[in-house]
Order: sequence, then C-alpha cells, then structure tokens
Amino acid sequence: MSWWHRLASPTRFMSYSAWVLPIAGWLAAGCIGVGLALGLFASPADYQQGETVRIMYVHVPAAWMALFCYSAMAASSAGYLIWKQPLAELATRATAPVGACFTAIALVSGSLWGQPMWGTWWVWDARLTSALVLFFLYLGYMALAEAFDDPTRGGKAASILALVGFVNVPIVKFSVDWWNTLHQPASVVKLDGPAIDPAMLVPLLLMAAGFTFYAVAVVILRLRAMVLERKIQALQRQLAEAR
Amino acid sequence: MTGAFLAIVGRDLRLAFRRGGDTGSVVAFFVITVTLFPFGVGPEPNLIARIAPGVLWVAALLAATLSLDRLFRADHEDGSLDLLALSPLPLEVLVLAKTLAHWLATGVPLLVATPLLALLLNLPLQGWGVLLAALALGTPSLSLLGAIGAALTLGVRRGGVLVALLVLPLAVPVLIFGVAAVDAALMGLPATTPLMALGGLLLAALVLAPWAAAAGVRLSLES
Amino acid sequence: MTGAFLAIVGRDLRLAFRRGGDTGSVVAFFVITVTLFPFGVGPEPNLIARIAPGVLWVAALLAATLSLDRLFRADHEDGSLDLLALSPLPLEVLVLAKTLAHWLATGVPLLVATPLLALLLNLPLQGWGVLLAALALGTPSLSLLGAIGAALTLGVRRGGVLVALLVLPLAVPVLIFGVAAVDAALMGLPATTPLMALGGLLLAALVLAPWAAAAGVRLSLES
Amino acid sequence: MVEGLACVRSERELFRDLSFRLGSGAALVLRGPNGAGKSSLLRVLAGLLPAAGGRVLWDGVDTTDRPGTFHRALCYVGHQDALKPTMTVAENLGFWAGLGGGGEVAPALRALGLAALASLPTGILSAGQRRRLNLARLVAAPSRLWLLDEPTVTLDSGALDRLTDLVRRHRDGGGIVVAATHADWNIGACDRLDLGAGP
Amino acid sequence: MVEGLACVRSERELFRDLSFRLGSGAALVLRGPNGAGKSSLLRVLAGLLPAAGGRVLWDGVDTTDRPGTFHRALCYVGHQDALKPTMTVAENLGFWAGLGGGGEVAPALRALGLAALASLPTGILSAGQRRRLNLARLVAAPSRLWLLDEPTVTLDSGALDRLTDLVRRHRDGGGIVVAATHADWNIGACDRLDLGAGP
Ligand code: HEM
Ligand SMILES: Nc1ncnc2c1ncn2[C@@H]1O[C@H](COP(=O)(O)OP(=O)(O)OP(=O)(O)O)[C@@H](O)[C@H]1O
Ligand SMILES: Nc1ncnc2c1ncn2[C@@H]1O[C@H](COP(=O)(O)OP(=O)(O)OP(=O)(O)O)[C@@H](O)[C@H]1O
Ligand SMILES: [Mg+2]
Ligand SMILES: [Mg+2]
Repeated sequence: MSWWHRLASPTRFMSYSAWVLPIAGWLAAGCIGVGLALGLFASPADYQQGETVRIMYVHVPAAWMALFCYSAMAASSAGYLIWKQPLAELATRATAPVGACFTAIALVSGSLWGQPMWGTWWVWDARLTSALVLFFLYLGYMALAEAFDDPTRGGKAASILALVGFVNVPIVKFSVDWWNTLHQPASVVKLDGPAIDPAMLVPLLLMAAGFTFYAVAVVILRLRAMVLERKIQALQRQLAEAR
Repeated sequence: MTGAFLAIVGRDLRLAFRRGGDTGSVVAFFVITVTLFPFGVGPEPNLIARIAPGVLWVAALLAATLSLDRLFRADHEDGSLDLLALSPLPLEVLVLAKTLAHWLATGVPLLVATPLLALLLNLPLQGWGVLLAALALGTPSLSLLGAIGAALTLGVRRGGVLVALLVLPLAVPVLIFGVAAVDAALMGLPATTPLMALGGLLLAALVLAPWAAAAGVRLSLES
Repeated sequence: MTGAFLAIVGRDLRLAFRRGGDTGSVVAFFVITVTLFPFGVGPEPNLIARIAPGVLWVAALLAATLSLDRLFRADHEDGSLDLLALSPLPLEVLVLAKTLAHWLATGVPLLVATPLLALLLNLPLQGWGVLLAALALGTPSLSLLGAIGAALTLGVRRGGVLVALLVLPLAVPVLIFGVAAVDAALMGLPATTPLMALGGLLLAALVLAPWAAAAGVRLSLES
Repeated sequence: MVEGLACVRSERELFRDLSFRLGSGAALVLRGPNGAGKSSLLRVLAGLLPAAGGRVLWDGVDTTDRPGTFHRALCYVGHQDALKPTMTVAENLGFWAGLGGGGEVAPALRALGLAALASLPTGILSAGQRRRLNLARLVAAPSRLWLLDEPTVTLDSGALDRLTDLVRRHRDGGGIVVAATHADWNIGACDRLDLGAGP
Repeated sequence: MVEGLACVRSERELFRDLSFRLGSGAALVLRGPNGAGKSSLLRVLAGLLPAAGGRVLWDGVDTTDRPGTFHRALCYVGHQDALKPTMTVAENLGFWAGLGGGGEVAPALRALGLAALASLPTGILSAGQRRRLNLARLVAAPSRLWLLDEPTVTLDSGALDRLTDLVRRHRDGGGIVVAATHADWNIGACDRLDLGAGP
C-alpha cells in the first residue's frame, strides 16, 4: 500500500478529518469575517464604480472557487479512474454541490453587479456564458452521479464526465483574453503582478482564503457523512442477513 | 373508475419524478435550448429580447414534444400497455390520465422555469404575465397533440423523432397564438384574443386527442 | 479488424436508412425546427436572415444530440451490446464505427438539407459555402461528443433527455465557432480561424470520445 | 365459450374455425410447435388482437360488446413482464393489483416467495424473479379467467410447485385457466388443444 | 479454468471462491433456484461482469489480459435476443456470424429449422423462433466455448432435440459447454454446479 492509499482508507480518513474539520471551519469563519469587515468598511470605494465595487469581495472569490472546485473534481476523478481510490470518487461527489453553489453565487452576484455597471442583468458575452456552461456541467455531473441505481457505477460514469468536462475550465478562465468582452480581464492573477490597489487586494485575498477553507470544511463534512452512511448501510445489510 | 384514473396518474408521476425520470431532463433540455440561442445569434441584448418570445415558445414546444415520445412507448415495450388496455378503464380515459400526468410532470415544471429564462433573455417585464398565461393554456394542448403522435407511431419501430414530425405541424397554431399573445402584451395591447384562441385550441385538443390517441394505442396492440 | 469495422458501420447504416430508422426523422426534425422559427419571431426577412446561422446551427445540434440517445441504447436494451463487446474488436474501435455510421446516417443528410433551409431563411449567398464547410467539420464533433453522453447514460433507466444535459454544454464551443465562421463570411472576412478551430475541436473529440464512450459502454455491461 | 375463431397474421392463416367451451373449473392447455399460434390465440382470447373471424363469448355475451365486464373477469400473463425497473417490487405489484380492483400485495408476494424482495427496485431482479412477480398478479387481483403464456419459463422447481398449486386451487374455486406451454406441466385433468404445425 | 471466482451484486455476495476446470469436451450445468446467480456467473465467465475476486483462465492465460483471443473462442447466448426487428432473419444472423469470424448463414438456419423464415423480418417471429435464431449463432460462428443461459426456454420439443444434438456434436469435437437451466435437460455426462439458495 502506498502512503496515498493509507491516507485515503476510510478509517484513517475519519480519524484525521476529525482534526482538520474544526480547524478549517474556524479559519473560514475568521478569514471571511475579517475580509468582509475590511472589504465593506475599511477599503476605499472605487473612483469609477463607487460603492458597488464591494460586490467584488464576494463575486471574485466565488468565481475563483467555481473554477477551483471543478479542477479539484477533475483531479480527484482522475485519481479515482487511475488508482481506483474509492475515497477520491466520494470526494468528487462531495465537491460538486459546493462548486455548483459557488458558481451560482458568482452568477447571481455578477448579474447584481452588472445591473449598475452595464445597465443590464445579463449579457451573453463569452465570460458570462462560459460560466453558465460551467454551471450546467456541475448540474450534469450531479444528475449523472445520482441517476444510477448502483452508486459505484454512477460514480464511475460521472467521473468520466468530470474529466471530459474539464476542457471547459480553461475556456472560462481565458475567455476574456480570447474574445473581447464587456467583462473585466484578469487583474489579480497576472504574470506581471497584480494591477490592483493593495487596500482592495488584502480583503479580496482574505475572502478567497476564507472561501477556500469553507469549501474544504464543507467537503470534509460531506465526506464524513458519506463514509458514515455507507457504514450504516453495511451494518444494516449484515443485520438483515443475520436474521 | 376515478380510483383507477388516479392510480395511473399517480404511477406516471412517480415514474417521472423518480431518479432518471422525465421531469428533470425536460426542464434541463428547455433551459439549455434557450441558452444556446444567444450563442447562435450573438450577444446583442435588443436582438435577443426581440426574438425571446419565439425562442421560449419553440423551446417549450420541442421539450414537450420530445419527452412525449416515451408517453406510451415505454409501456408498449415492456408489455404494460397490454395490461392497461385489459383494465376495466376505457382506453380514452387511460389516454387522458397518462396525458394529464405528462403535463403535470413536464408542463408545470416548464412554467416554473420560464421566469428565470425570461430574465436571462431580457424579456421586458410587462410580457411575463401573458407569457405565463399563454404557456399555461398552450402546454396542455401540446401534451394532448403530442399524445396523438406518440400513439400513432407506436407500431413503428424506433419511432423516436418521427413523433416530432407528426406533432409539430399540428402544434403550429398553438405556437402562433402563443407568440401573438406575448407580442401584443409587449406592445401594450390587450392579449385577450390570442389567449382565447389558445383556450379554444385546448378545448378542441381535449375533444380530439383522447379519441385519436386511443385509436392509435388500439392499433399498436395488434403487433 | 477492418472487416468487422465495416460490418458494424454497414449494419448501423442499414438500420438507420430502413423504414422507421433515424435518417428520415432526424432530417424531418431539423427541417421542422428551422421552419418553426419564422412562426416564432415573425416574418421580417431581415431579422430572419440575421438569426439564420444561429438557428441552423442550434437546430443541427439538437437534431444530432437527440438522435444520439439511441446510438447505444437500442443495442443495450436488446442485448446486442453484450455480443458486440464480446467480439474481438476493441470497444474503442466499436465506438468509432458506430459513431461514424451515425454521422453518415444523420450528419450527412443534414448537410444535404441545409442549402434548402438557408434559402428559406434568406441567408445571403456568400455565407453558404462557409456554412456547409463549418457544418461538415462540426457535425462529426457533435456525433463524437454525443457518443460520450449516450454511453455514459446507458445504465441509467430512461436516460432520454439527460443526454442533452450532458452533451450540450460540451458542444457549445462547436456552436460558437460554427456561427463565428458563418458570420465572418457574411461580413466578407476570411473564415479560416474559426474553421481551423472547428478542425481542432474535431481532432480533440476524436482523441477523447472513443476513450470516454468505451469506458461508459464497459460500465453499462455490468447490469 | 369460443365459436369459429380464426386468426390471420402477416397474411398467413394460423387457425380457423376453432370452437371450444370452457365451464367453471376447466383448464385448457395449448400445445404446438414454435410459431403455431399459441400466443396469438391467447391474445385473441384476451381481446388484444382482433379475430379474423368468429367471436369470443363470456357468460354468453360477445366480449367485444362489453369489454369492461370481461376485463374485470380476466388476468393475462404474457411473454413480457410489464414491470418498471425503477419502482420497487411492492409498488409494481400494488399498481397492477389496484388497477384490477384487487386486494393486498403482501400475501401475493408471499405466495410466490418474493416477500424478502418487496422493497428492492425491480430492475435488479433475476429472470425467474421477474417472472414470479408477474405471476403474483394472479393472486393479488383475483379473477375468474387466467390466460397464461408459457408461465413456467425460467421458474425454478420450487416456484413451479407453487404455481401448480395456485392453478389447482383456482380451478377448485371454479376458475378457468388457458395456458400455453412446451413443458410437461401437470395441472391435473385438463383439455388439450394442439395447434397445427408451425411454418 | 476458473480460480477462486467471487461475485457481488448490489452488495450481496452471490458466490465466493468458486474454482473449477473444464477440459476439452467437458460440460458444466449450472443449477440453483431463481436469483442464485447462474446468469451472473455466466456473465462473469464471459468477461461482461467484472469478478469481485478470483480470475478466469483460458488456455492458461487470464482472460482479462488478452480479451481478443478469448472472445474469438467464445459464444455467449444470454436471456436477451440481440435481434433487430427490422432486419430479416438472414441479415441478423449474417451480421453476428460475420462479426464472430464465422461462416455461412444458410446451413445454420437449416440446423435450427428456420430455413423457411430466412427472408422474413425478425420482428414478427414468435418467442420460440426468436430463441432458435439466437441459438443459430452457435452453428454459424463456430467457437470452442459455449456459454448458454437457459437455452431451452420457449423451444418446442423438435427444436430441443436439435439443440441437444448440437451440444453433443460440439462436445464430441472437443468443445466446452457451460449452461444454466431449470429444465431436466439431458446432454450426456456432465458436471453439475449447484449455486446456493437465492435470497
Ligand atoms: C453574471 C455575470 C458575471 C459572471 C458569470 C462573471 C464570472 C466571472 C468569473 C468566472 C470570474 C473568474 C475569472 C478568473 O478567475 O480569471 C470573474 C472574475 C471577475 N469578475 Fe465577473 N462575472 C460577472 C459579472 C461581473 C461584473 C458585472 C463585473 C464588474 C464590472 C465583474 C468583475 C469581475 C472582476 C473584477 C473579476 C476578477 C478578475 C481577475 O482579477 O481575475 N464580473 N467573473
Ligand atoms: N443488475 C443487477 N444489479 C444488482 N443486482 C442484480 C442485478 N442483476 C441481478 N442481480 C441480483 O443478483 C442475483 C442473481 O441474479 P441472477 O440473474 O444471476 O440469478 P439467476 O440464478 O440467473 O436466476 P434465474 O434462475 O431467475 O435466472 C439476484 O438476486 C438479483 O437480484
Ligand atoms: N406481430 C406479428 N405480425 C405478423 N406476424 C406475426 C406477428 N407475431 C407473430 N407472427 C407470426 O404468427 C405466427 C404465430 O406466432 P405465435 O407467437 O402465436 O406463436 P407461438 O405458438 O406462441 O410460438 P412459440 O411457441 O414460439 O411462442 C408465427 O409464425 C409468427 O411469425
Ligand atoms: Mg408464444
Ligand atoms: Mg438467469
């Protein structure tokens, strides 16, 4: 057994995740709390956008998380398909709704931001549409994973889909560079350093860290629930067979 | 008889809402078809708002029609239709029960999804009420007309999209009045006439469809 | 191996062209969907010509996707897929053969029907060549992507429109470049870049699809 | 009672001028090679396939005149299962029993030895288990006339005994059975109808 | 040869540590009540269902290592028909025979008594005729290992005799047969494998 297999064995997972879960939870609460406070009250309003710029502190981290969660799903799907690691499949399943929620938040906050900025809730530009497609990919993954009677088969089919759908992630990320759109081009994650005022950058990064910890905590929570659920099912079956 | 009617509606609803059933995928198809259009025609908000009622109606029509293919086919293939035909219920009532279940399982969810899509397509607010009313009157007609097509193509192996071929021409009047109602509302005119026409179509379909579809089902039993 | 490959392509083509097969109904669906649009958006020739490329592409995409549902399903339900999997042919090659047959039986007829519809929709003549070239490059990709969806939903009972939910998001890039190519031609610009992108997508699909679809088929054999 | 029944399929006459009468408690076993027309005859009797000639009478009334009454008195078990894979075993049976105006599900499942599977999805049943579930309709929705198309197929010996027993008790209670089968299936004294050679 | 085979379906273990070895000319008959796992075992042997444990060896090689060679030596006849209703009888058989690297269609149809139906669409065949057509693959595409899942079902006595005869000759020629059946089917000396009680 490799270290990875040992790390991912359900009993091992249950014991260390019990440690990680509260840490991640508190870190998430702390980062989001401080980030929100800085972002909403301490950071300057934008000279162009005024106060509406504060939507950024939710929108941008949520959009990053949408991409990040899907990438994580693709990675753990690969882990499952190549190394047959059941926990990896559970992890993909656990991540999907979290990612879908972040995508939904990015979409909703984006369109709330779009109303004052562009004068409309929604435009069909490349960034926005590809984000919408990403949302559909999440939905497709979840629908497929749940559509099978046999969870292991659902997991396999959905893992394949998650891998194939990964091609959309670079499209979302680079759509602003490939097509000229209304949407802002990247201004934080750039080769030549961030082009943004540090007073805005700090709360933004804090929020991003907070969202990440939050995602980690929720995924671990869901994973623990799934592992326990399977244990219960196994026990029930043993009971039924003993009778 | 009411008991048997409700039993059939209940069973079909259960099958539709269950995992892998129709409801989820019909709504998904509707939403995705609508969102594909802006990719196709480009992002100009005015143009999209202009074609929005048409796109919504066509997508609703396609979604309803395509899911109709399975209305009788699944039951035909596994022998359930034989047994249903042997129940004391007349075939016409059977058809009505299955069509009602189909509408409840797909038409109503489409109605629920419509406001969101109207928002995405920038449809002006004053059109929403009439759009929903028109869809509420029009989608049952689509289900009924679709039932005719589904029943008539039963005997044909792999009827599939053939249903669409039979039903869509019949559904064109529904489409025309449905769009007319929304257009009227958008121009600030009263939409009563097209809405009443939709109601009339629904009545006609209610009379015609059970009879025609039952005949189709009866035919399919012979093979 | 080539013999077995050709045998499968031949059988699928025969099934598709025979009475009640796919070809007829796919083309009918395509034509009807496209002709519904003028009813939906009203008869203004300029508006219709403006949205023509988008409508054609969306209709082609829907027609291809919907017929794809049956690509493996019919064989799965009657046990043929078991026997095909037990043939000496690797599953990846089997998937390729069936997809090729699907494209020949539905994609090519769509191409043939396109000029007629372009005429109906008043598409200016200078766009026709590029439209056909783009469809010729794009429809095989759609068949390949659809094969993934069809294979992955095989084990699902009543997968039906679920295929659309899985495939359409993957097919969006094909749609975008396809429309972009036609729009470029209509504005008198060279359409090489979007056409090359379509070619690139086709290559990517050729690599990805047989692997993913074969994995899906393998999964479906377990039930 | 059956009078001068004839059946034509794909323009070939399968049988002609078939007449018989079954009183209460009677049983008729249909025999004949593959393609002789056993299944077709059963479908004609049930009223699923129109007869090319002759008529089927039930209590002296032509069954096509009053299908409702006839259908209430009838239970048809064909080659096909009529089972929905996503519904559970109990749900499937419950639906058909309710539609036939029938009674409870649990005793019927017990009678066919399916009680342990009641809450499983039907999709995962084995061939013989599906067959049993289909036959459980006979118990759940009692009816006077049973039309059985090769009911013994894929059943194991235990299930076969249960079915034989059911048929015996049904006949003792005045029920009528028409069954097509290739197996030597002993259901007590019964009439035999040999349909001519297949094609 | 089979070594320590196990199979788990819907998280229930159907069998475990099953081992047997079949030499040329051998036959194995699988018995057991409905739901015992006969069909599942046949699918595992064919490689359609992954084994939960153990492996299947063919000529000493694990079949999952070299599926191509194994598939060429194998003919599987399952519960399902694998027949396309719109193609004719001859076309259906021809396709499968060709895919299995097999020979001519006409003698195979004759061997199962289907010669007269060769040009009819398969959709109108009776249950027994469909079964015969499915079995005709055994003749049209000769292979060393036959895996038969209740092959006798719906066959009339004439067809049953033909099938028994085919199995005898196949074994005389060194072929191997594994068959699941509930009927008492006499195919000469053979091993018997009883799979435990169903659920
Ligand atoms: C529904 C509408 C919107 C959607 C779906 C959306 C989607 C996204 C996505 C997916 C990202 C992440 C991209 C990356 O990581 O490179 C992003 C980033 C961003 N969005 Fe939006 N957005 C929307 C509306 C808006 C609006 C109205 C504004 C402001 C005018 C805006 C400003 C930004 C900014 C500043 C970033 C960060 C870019 C960076 O520094 O990397 N977005 N958005
Ligand atoms: N697709 C499936 N998924 C999960 N469980 C299944 C599946 N198919 C069969 N089973 C279960 O596996 C068990 C064995 O089934 P199998 O079909 O192998 O039985 P069998 O011995 O062939 O029975 P029969 O004589 O009725 O054909 C059954 O209890 C069944 O419920
Ligand atoms: N749908 C149909 N259309 C036309 N002909 C049919 C149809 N179904 C069956 N036939 C023909 O009618 C004849 C009798 O079929 P039937 O199914 O009644 O036979 P059977 O006696 O039940 O045979 P088996 O023992 O094989 O079940 C067959 O020759 C068949 O080809
Ligand atoms: Mg029969
Ligand atoms: Mg079996």
